[in-house]
Amino acid sequence: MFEKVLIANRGEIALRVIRSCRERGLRTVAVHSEIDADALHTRLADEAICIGPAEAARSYLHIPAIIAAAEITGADAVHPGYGFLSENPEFAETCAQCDLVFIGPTPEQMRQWGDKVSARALAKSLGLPILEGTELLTDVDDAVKKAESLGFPVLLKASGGGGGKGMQVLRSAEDVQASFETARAECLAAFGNDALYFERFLERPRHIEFQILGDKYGNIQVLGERECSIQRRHQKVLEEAPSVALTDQQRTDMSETIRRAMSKAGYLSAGTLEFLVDDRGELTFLEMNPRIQVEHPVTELIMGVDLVAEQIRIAEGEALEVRDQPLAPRGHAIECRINAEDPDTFAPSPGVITELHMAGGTGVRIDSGIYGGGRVPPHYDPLVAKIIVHAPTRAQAIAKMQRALSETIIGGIRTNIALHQRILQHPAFEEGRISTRFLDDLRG
Amino acid sequence: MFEKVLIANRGEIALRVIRSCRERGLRTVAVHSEIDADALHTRLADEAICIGPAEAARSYLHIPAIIAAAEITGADAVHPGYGFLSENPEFAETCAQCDLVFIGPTPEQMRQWGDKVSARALAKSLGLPILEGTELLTDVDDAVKKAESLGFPVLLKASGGGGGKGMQVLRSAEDVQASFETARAECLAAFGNDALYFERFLERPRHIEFQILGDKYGNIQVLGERECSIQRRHQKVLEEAPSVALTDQQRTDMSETIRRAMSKAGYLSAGTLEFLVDDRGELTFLEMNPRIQVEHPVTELIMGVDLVAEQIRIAEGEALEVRDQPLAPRGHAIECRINAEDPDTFAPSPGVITELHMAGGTGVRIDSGIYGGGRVPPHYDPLVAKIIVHAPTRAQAIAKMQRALSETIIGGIRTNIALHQRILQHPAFEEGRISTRFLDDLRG
Amino acid sequence: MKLDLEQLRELIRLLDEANLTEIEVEHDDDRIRVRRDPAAIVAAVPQSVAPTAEGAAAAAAEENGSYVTSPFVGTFYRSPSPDSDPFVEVGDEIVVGQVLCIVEAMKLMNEIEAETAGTVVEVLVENGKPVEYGDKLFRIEAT
Amino acid sequence: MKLDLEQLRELIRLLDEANLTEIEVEHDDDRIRVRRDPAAIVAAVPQSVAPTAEGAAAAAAEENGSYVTSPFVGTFYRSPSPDSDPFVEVGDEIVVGQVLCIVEAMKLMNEIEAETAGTVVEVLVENGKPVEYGDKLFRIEAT
Repeated sequence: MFEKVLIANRGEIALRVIRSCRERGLRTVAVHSEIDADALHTRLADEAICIGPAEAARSYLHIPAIIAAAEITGADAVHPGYGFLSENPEFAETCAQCDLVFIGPTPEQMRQWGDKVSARALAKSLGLPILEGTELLTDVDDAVKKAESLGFPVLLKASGGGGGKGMQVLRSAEDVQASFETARAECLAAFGNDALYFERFLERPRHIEFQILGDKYGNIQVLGERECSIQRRHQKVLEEAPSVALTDQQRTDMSETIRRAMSKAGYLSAGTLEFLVDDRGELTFLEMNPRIQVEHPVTELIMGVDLVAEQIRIAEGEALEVRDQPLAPRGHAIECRINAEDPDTFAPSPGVITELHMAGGTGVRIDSGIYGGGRVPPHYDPLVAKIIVHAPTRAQAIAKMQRALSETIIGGIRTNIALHQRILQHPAFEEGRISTRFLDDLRG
Repeated sequence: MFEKVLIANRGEIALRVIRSCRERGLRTVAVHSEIDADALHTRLADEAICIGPAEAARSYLHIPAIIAAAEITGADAVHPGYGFLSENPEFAETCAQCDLVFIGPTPEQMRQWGDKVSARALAKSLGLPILEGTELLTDVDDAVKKAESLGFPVLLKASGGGGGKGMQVLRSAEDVQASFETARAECLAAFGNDALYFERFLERPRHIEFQILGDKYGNIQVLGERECSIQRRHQKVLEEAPSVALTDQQRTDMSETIRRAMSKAGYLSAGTLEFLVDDRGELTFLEMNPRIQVEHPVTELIMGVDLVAEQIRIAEGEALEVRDQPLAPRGHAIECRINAEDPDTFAPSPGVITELHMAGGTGVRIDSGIYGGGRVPPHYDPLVAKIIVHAPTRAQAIAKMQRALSETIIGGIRTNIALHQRILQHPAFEEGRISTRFLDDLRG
Repeated sequence: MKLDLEQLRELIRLLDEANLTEIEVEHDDDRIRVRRDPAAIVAAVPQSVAPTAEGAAAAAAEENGSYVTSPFVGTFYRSPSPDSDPFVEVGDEIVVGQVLCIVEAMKLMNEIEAETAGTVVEVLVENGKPVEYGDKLFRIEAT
Repeated sequence: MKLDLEQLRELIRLLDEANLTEIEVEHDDDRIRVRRDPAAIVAAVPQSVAPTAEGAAAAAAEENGSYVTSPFVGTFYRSPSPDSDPFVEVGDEIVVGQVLCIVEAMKLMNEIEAETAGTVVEVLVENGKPVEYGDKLFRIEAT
């Protein structure tokens, strides 16, 4: 058992981790930048250490400061949350060298799954269905040849990229010739790595992901899927679980395929396998996220698990419960990410929260990083809160989320609540006819 | 189906009703006093009508103003919440005369159960176990005689009283002689009615209550019990469900006894039967509350029902689902009533909410009537919010509530959060050894 | 010059509530100052509306208008029946106790009477429209 | 002109709390002044934090000292090893670049150097205690 956990993050996820720690009787240490001296995670942890100025590079991303904070407070484990250092294998290694347990997968697993080309190869070798794609592209001629053999349209992707950065759809050999060198240069500048490859491009795919947990003893639990197709520029906006696109049989089959694959890989802690679903309902592996995800609460609500508590238990060396058959989802859950941003221009909207009422009542869960009277600094992710609802059916969950959004008051900053309202009242959303192009279609 | 419901209340319960209406697609009308022009229920209902000045007698208790508000907005039903006019049969009658559906029991039922002596007689005739007690007391000699035959100590109660007002423990004939006339005069002054009677006085009873629902077709559902022993001056402070004091057999038996009794009575809508439990675990009927109760959410969480939605369905004429056997409780729920009051002196603490963070995360439900930047006026009930948690076991629910309280920030007013923290960490509470004297013992 | 009377009234109310002698606000080229003679402040006067000196001058425009507000929630009628003439019209001189309108609630016709004499200078609600408690119905200028 | 009443109310609240007679705030082209008659202020003002001579003196001292703050999270050491003398003592004259202390983090001994010359007038952290980023370590008076 740990005694004290340092949370190397801020905002709603830092508070999320504090909650699971506190319910397990663990003490918590927050780290914070100077501008976050009055932030919620700073105020609510048992101890709080200022680790640097507002710039993330000198605070939340600064490994020595975080390790030193753990040292002076006597923390015995570190939870990285998502973003910041959560997928940084050097950080995980440094923790280990300093006798701190990193609550997450091993550094090797982070490396394996962090590089997209090696992740695809690994997934394929583990028996997961893969979207047709190519090896790394050597030069523009090689690129044209590989694109033609894969068949247009193709998606040009950076092996070291993430969050959709550096991706381009190419529809002809001319497109490839026109774009390849520029893309390579941009890619080098952005990721310090110019490795590019192609994937088959799906025009209107769904984005579906499966939540897994793995322990030190090779046990893997697959906790169903999340539907994450509602995205803007590859950033998820609204998620739900389960997905209307999967039949029960597909869910069962895919869960078993994933369980076998990840057992073989010996995956540790929480992770998410992302898939694209084409118009015939076929799932193909996209990537693996070796961390807790923003949208994990929808899974928690329908499966009745506390994923962060499970991460902690696993890191403490406990074994997962082995079940004869996977947990069945109960009801339907939807999450809306509330961002401090202009609903039309999507420009960030920092400020002081002058008025605040978060939705409440039956079946509503709030995971928030702000408080009335507090400040949203301009330096970090605009995600300020998540509203998550749980109801017996999808239609009831939609009605409940509409009700929850209608009663949410956040004064002093602008938010994307109106965008969520437009999504939820759209007939195509109501009927479950969605794809990753939904928001472009909505705005187009 | 209704189209528009007027909510004749304010604060958290008004918002609670708005929620269930909105999820059913019903429009809502808030009524408010002048000082509540910016209150949460005023802001969040679809329409809001100012019905009078701050004094409740001229606004929330003023029947003609509320009826007129329903008329000018075209509401077709009225939900009275709890308190204010919720147990006023004249209000229910006036609604009926004005073609407004009163969402609650019939005026006759409110009269039957509202008078405590007639309620006792009715309960007895319906086969419910009754705490030994007397008829009405005619004079001081009659009182002494009846007290002696019942056996000291006895509890002197006002037939028209409520909320513990006018109750006194008398331990000898001398006590009766010394107190009777004064009590009668006070009682007349307070309730306009000097009818007094005795009940057997239990030194350290538990207070347990059963939630029921009845429809127009004589169906009664019994939705388990709530443990409400944690009280201060007969005001509940913290409630939980289920009660550790009942065995499964007792729960099943008592549920069936109540179902039969209330079916015979033909009770309509939501109601609560309160019982005292003596040290041998025997339950005796105390009173019936013909309305939704403050603490209804603990039942909602463990039974998976929306009691306000059920009240609305019943008022619309729908039938309750008839089950072969009663719903089984799932997990354990606790509610803490957060009052705007000094935690030591219990003096009310109105003011402007300068900082606000309500607890969130898994298994936490908030039913609140305040918002950051809003005002708590001095004119009404000090209850500003309810924190309700749900977890698989009682121990986990206690840990979760402690975690929820620890993260709650309410600036600008004082609250009783510290009192709840003292209760939750008390060994006797943890072990479930509680009675209605718990808080006196804690403070004594 | 555009005079925002409502704003000025807010300031005077604040001056009263907080028991102040002066509030001055300057913004761009605008400046508002509300002042009161310290001697005029009595110990316990919540919501006193006794403007003096400069305050009185500023509030003067307001002062010769007062409002009749609705003491009930209900429906506003200007005449006793659909076919009859309105109780009062703009420009009418009215006396204390004169019926100005009806606010109907629960089928009862509540006659609203003038509490001050003066001239009706504005009718603020349309005939047949719903009114809330405290809604302004008429503006009356003292004569 | 846009009037921020909430702000005004804050000012009045401050006026009350601090038992003042006037607050004036000027910013760009905006100016706000709130005043109260001194005679109107009674003794029975709860939680008054009337600034006194002592408070003023303490604040003044602040003014002519500057602080060396910790650029790292870690453990503060006044001397290079447990047996050696502190790098500096109160009263020492220091020069730019002089080592004042060590902040240890991740087994690394980071020497903290003076960025200004002056006299050490206060050591604010005990030897061996943890420090956060930005914690004040020494107060230096310019010479």
